[in-house]
Amino acid sequence: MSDYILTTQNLTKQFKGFTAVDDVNLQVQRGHIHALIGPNGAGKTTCFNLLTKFLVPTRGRIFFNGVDITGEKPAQIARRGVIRSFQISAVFAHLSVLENVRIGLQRQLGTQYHFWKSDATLRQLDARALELLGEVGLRDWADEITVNLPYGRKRALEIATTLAMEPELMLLDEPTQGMGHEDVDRVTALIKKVSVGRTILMVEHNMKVVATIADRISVLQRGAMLAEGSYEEVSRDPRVMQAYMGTSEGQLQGAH
Amino acid sequence: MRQSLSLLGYLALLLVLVAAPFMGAYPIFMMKLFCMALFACAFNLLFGYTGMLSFGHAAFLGGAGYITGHALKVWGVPPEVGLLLGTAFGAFLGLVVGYLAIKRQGIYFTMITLALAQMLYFLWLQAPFTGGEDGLQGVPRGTLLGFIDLRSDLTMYYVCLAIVAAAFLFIMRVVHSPFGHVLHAIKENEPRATSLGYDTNRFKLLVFVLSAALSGLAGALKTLVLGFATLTDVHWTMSGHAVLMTLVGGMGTMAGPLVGALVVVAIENKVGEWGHWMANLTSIDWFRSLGESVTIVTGFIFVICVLLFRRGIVGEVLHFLGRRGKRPGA
Amino acid sequence: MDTFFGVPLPALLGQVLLGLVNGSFYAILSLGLAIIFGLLNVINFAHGALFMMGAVVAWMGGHYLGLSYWTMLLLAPLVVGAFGIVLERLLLRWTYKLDHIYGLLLTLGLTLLIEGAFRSAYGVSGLSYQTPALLQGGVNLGFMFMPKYRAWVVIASLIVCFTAWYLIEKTRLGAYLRAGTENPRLVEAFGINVPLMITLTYGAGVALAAFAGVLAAPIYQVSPLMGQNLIITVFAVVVIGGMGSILGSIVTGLMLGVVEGLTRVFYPEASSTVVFVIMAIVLLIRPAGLFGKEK
Amino acid sequence: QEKVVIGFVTDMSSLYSDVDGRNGAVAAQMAIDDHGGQVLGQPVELLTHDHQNKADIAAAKVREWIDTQNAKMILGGTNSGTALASATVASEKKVLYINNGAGTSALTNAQCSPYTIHYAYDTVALARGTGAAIVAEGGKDWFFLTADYAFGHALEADTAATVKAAGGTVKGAVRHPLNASDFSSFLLQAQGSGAQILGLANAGGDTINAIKSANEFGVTQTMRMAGLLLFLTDIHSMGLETTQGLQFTTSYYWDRDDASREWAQRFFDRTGRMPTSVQAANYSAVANWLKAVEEAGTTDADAVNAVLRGKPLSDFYASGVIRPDGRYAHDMYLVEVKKPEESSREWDYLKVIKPLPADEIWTRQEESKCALWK
Amino acid sequence: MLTLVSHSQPASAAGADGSATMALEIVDLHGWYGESHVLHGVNLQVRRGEVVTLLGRNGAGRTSILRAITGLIGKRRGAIRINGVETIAMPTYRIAHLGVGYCPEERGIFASLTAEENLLLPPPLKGHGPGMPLEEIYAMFPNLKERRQSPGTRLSGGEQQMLAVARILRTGANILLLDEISEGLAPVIVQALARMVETLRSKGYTIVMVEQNFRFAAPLADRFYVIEHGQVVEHFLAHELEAKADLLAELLGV
Ligand SMILES: Nc1ncnc2c1ncn2[C@@H]1O[C@H](COP(=O)(O)OP(=O)(O)OP(=O)(O)O)[C@@H](O)[C@H]1O
Ligand SMILES: Nc1ncnc2c1ncn2[C@@H]1O[C@H](COP(=O)(O)OP(=O)(O)OP(=O)(O)O)[C@@H](O)[C@H]1O
Ligand SMILES: [Mg+2]
Ligand SMILES: [Mg+2]
Repeated sequence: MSDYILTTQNLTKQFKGFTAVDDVNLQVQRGHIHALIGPNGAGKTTCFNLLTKFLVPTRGRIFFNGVDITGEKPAQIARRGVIRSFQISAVFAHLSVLENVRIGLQRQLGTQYHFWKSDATLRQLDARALELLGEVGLRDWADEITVNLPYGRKRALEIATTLAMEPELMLLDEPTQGMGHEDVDRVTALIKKVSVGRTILMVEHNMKVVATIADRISVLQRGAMLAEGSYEEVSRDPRVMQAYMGTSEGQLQGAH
Repeated sequence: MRQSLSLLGYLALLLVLVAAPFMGAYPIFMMKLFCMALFACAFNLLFGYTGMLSFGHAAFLGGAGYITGHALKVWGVPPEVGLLLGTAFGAFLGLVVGYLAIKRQGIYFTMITLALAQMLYFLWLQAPFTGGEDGLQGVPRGTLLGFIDLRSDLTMYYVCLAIVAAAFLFIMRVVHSPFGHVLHAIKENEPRATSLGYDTNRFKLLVFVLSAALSGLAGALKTLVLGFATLTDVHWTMSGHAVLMTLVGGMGTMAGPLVGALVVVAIENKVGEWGHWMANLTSIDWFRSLGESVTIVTGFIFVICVLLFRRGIVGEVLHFLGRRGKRPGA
Repeated sequence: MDTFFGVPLPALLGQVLLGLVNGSFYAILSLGLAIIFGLLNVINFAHGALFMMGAVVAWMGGHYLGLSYWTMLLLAPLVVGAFGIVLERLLLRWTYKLDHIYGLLLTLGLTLLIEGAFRSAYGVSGLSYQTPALLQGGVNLGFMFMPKYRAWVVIASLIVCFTAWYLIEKTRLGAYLRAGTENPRLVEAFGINVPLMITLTYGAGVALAAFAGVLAAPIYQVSPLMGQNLIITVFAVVVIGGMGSILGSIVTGLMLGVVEGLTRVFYPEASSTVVFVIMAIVLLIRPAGLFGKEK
Repeated sequence: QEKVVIGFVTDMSSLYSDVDGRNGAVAAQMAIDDHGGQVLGQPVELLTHDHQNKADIAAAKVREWIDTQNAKMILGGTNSGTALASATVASEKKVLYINNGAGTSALTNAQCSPYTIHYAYDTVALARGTGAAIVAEGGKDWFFLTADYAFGHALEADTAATVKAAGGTVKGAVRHPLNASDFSSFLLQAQGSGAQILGLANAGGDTINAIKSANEFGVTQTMRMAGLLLFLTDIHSMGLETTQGLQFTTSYYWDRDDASREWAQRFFDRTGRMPTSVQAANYSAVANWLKAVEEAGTTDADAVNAVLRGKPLSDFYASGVIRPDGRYAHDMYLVEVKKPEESSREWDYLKVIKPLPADEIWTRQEESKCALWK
Repeated sequence: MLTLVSHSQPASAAGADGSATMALEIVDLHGWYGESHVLHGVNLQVRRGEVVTLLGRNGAGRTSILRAITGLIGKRRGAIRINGVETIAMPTYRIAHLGVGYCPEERGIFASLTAEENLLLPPPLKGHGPGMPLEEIYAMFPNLKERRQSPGTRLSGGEQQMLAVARILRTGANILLLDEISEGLAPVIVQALARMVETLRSKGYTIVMVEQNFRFAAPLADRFYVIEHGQVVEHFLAHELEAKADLLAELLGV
């Protein structure tokens, strides 16, 4: 059991009669980069929202490290070490890059409610923050106000902030969305790099990224699990080709 | 560097204020200004730094004023106890109103605070000890800590200055505390803050209570200084004043509410004179009636601020000074 | 025998009827707010001031032009609606891209401007407006005297509310509106002039407020400040109802009018606060409001 | 050149601006002009300020005028909160403060001061005048519609006491919140009481709305209405159709006698409106103060006070005497609103039913808590 | 970029002034969502009566191109000419009146409207011939007739998709932008849609399709554009499809 860091049982979410996530049994193995793919509207983001309790499941249960976390609040889940990023870039735009990461680090001090303390007490976190920024290649940008960063850098910052939480499990929603070639490659490499000692569950449309780094892939379609396996297995699955990859092998082979 | 520069600025301001009574400034006017400035700063802590627009802050200002006034006048408590009672009462009201209001966000939050404050207004009006329209009059200043006689305006002035300066430093500290950093994060992106493990509702409630307590202190001090507490301070237009002062000065800046308070209080007191001056200058007689049109002028400023100067005076200056500087707040 | 907590039942019925009158005003005003909020995402703080304008314009029509109540019942909403359109075109539209808060602040500023202007023109003690001859007097219902005019207010506002509901829920124009509330950009992509629609919607919402103002003119003091307190109560109504649906805001408005009316009988001291107390309770139990949709 | 400054702080933009306001300042200026524009050989200047009914603004302005403009007399207008606050400041600075328009009797009672003169009406006089006169006219059974806060409670209590003392009975009261706007429920309760007289212990918009509704619900057919705090401008705004038959107490009505008419006409020529009692009182107060200054030969408050207090005064506004507690105790009048057909022109609204002698209506010495009058 | 005109000019095309027969002409189009820059200089042209398909991987920017044409994208720059009329500065609703009908990827069915209200929502476009009559639409999609009184979003995904397509046929629009209309639909319906596209083509409609479903798109289109990273990277005619299979396999990641 401890092989799986995260499992769901019959996870279901309905919106007014419309089932966005349908009886999903997901198993994420510790240490894996696990990709969740599927057509638009398949329920990937909804799935993430359920896992982090931004939405309350209609049915089903969620286990993290074998503990049932279905009833917990978002902040509690975050404190357990399940940290997510957002599909639309989610940084604190008017904080400096360093401060962004520090917000992530700050909770470990346990002084988050201390309104009487000076923020000089936060300086002790700077070294670690810079280290994290270094990991994502943002060290030189530390004092910049975040709005001024190019888009790709913001996504990198988001990952750094997420790392600051020392997550056991990172949920990344389309980390390469809206990026140019170089950014995509950089972020892909970054994810690979930070995955050491962690588990990552990510939603990604870019098959090249998925192919390069994903250890395991789950394919959702219309809320339900369609297929699961390694990239090779999944990409050869005709149902997946049909539903997601857009064409079937046969067609293209016929064209050869 | 920048921070120390602005600290120097505040120090200079403090020196000027210490010397002000000897340079012909009116102690009472200045003290009222301090109280309003503190009120605006307290409001700004919530609106400017956490992004929550409360339209019920008059309830804390005026409510605390009544409690302090009653305690000083009827129970005969010393001023320091009166001020503490007022502050505590503000905090208590803040807890109740805040608890209800943070159940909704954005515009609903605003409407709820407004409605609850209006309810409290009716309660104050009906409560026998507030004196209704007459107000609670003749509140004695008493002797602070048993040896500082506050009856002299000058003594009161320095006590008031000390309290407001301390409160200002406190707000500054809150903004730049670990707590303040999380608040800023919540303002920027609440879902993201939640996903980083912060229980945002507790932060919002705590800052609401802090803001209400400080507003309460402002109200308590105002009653102590002026010797009366009236319905004006619990009416929703006073909440509107808090918004206006912050908006004019520049929300989310430390100095903004100070400047805003100066502008708004000055308008209230001087617009008539300016009107006469304008009338003499332009020989347009209409300006003479400006003194009777404070609400029109106020409304006009609101419109202009929203459409053209959303950053406010201080915000625009900071923006102009350092486009690539650190974030405003310094 | 036929008493309820010491109040005779028929009398109670009378009070319910009277409560409906106030409820009618709440209903029309919260309906207007809901329509405007739906499409513009603006909480129209100026609604109270525009309500006042309706009443004052009705008075002006009578005073300067000798126009009758009935003419003004039609004309005043048009005039005030046109004024609203100007406001929207010149000022309001610059706030759409900003946080909702700015719409509220802008309309608050407008409220102060409008009220101030009318105050300096007409003073504060009010303008007299007579009940139209046709509706003077009343009917004795046995248990109470029901002025004809009050009955007319209830009927007129029910008609207006129902018409608004019908227009929005059952017609093509209403379909544009509902669709526009859900996804204005897509509606625009179908070739509908959404900016114009927004302008007209604001005009219509404002006209509703003015209509309520004209209705109020013969029974309440017509003065520049008449909308000020009302609007805050209507805000509470809106929080209670949740602005989720057109029908919801109408029903909530009427219902709260009745509740308030009954409070006047059983515990008059609390009649000004009862709506706010209900709001607090609703917030505790159903934060999204009675008809509100969860986000 | 030296000048004598009079400061006039009142509500010019808010609830009471029609009763006093800008035209109140016109009246005060008329008094100065009639006095030749100067006193003791120095020009007289009138400063005005709108306090918006905010006590802190009023008090601050009074203080500023005294300190920086060397104001010699402060004339204060509505409302009670601003008046009490201004009076405190003025007496601290030993400058004469004359108020017209504040209702509270505290100015000359619990909070009396040698430097405060309450010149026009107060709520005690209104309540007693109306209460006693109407009972004497046969209106014995009363029901009160009371604004639910200190002011309303005081009006009700004073009137009820007078009614009972005069042999009437109080059948009940209903308390309505401020700005109730809809009075129908309350009126039905009043109607159910079977009382003859409906006493309106409220003010401004509430009174107007109550009267409008009373008409609408036919309450006026079974009950007579007594306004406890009404001004000419209220009648003007509601119209005679609505207000006919309403009785209330006033210190001045323009169409009372030749002297009042003569002055009112001059006021009308300047403002286009007939004066309210408060506006007339402004003129009278300033005129009498200027005379007293001439007589005292100085603007010093104590000297002027010595001349003013205790001396019988009489002019078109009223006749009476300023008592040691600062109250100008003068006659008042019970008036009734005319029927539309009785009115011959605009502003021809009231008929005087009877004068109310000063010694019957004001707070009496034995009731007073004023230390200056013991 | 590619030399489109010479490469794919059918015999019937006009000479120098291509725009006379151009239904749609896009030059160096850039587009942004907030700060994210998603279209990086797109160039493409569609002649009247042509069916063109945009291919590409997920997130390549195909939807964004359609949204840019209708003015729905956050910010756009470049040139977009519809029937020769420059529209880059036009408000969205005016663009529709040039004859553009847009069927969005997310379908855009309104929950507060019934199916029929949804269908009747887009107003007939002025200056264009009458659209498809209601009976004809119902004949084409009998399901819709059956469910016409249900709230729009209560329809099944497939029905919603039909509704979204049917909706723009009524208005008289003759340039149809169809985004992933076959997605999530049962094969029978996909076949029905394919027939519909055929019919529309024969009636002279100009159609720009975005498709994942290659099998669906392949036989319908006259020409293909391949989009990657917000740019046109490849472009070919229907008969070149087989020859390009290798390239396609690489570009589309399959
Ligand atoms: N709050 C909601 N209310 C109703 N329906 C919703 C809600 N959130 C999502 N949905 C629907 O649920 C389905 C799944 O949405 P989701 O955002 O999870 O898709 P996704 O797989 O992340 O797609 P994409 O790749 O486009 O991001 C969609 O049809 C969407 O419209
Ligand atoms: N509203 C939006 N805000 C921010 N980015 C967006 C938005 N919509 C799309 N994008 C991004 O723009 C890029 C292009 O998206 P687009 O929807 O045009 O792709 P597509 O080719 O239609 O792919 P598919 O439909 O298969 O996802 C993607 O990176 C996508 O994530
Ligand atoms: Mg998603
Ligand atoms: Mg797409």
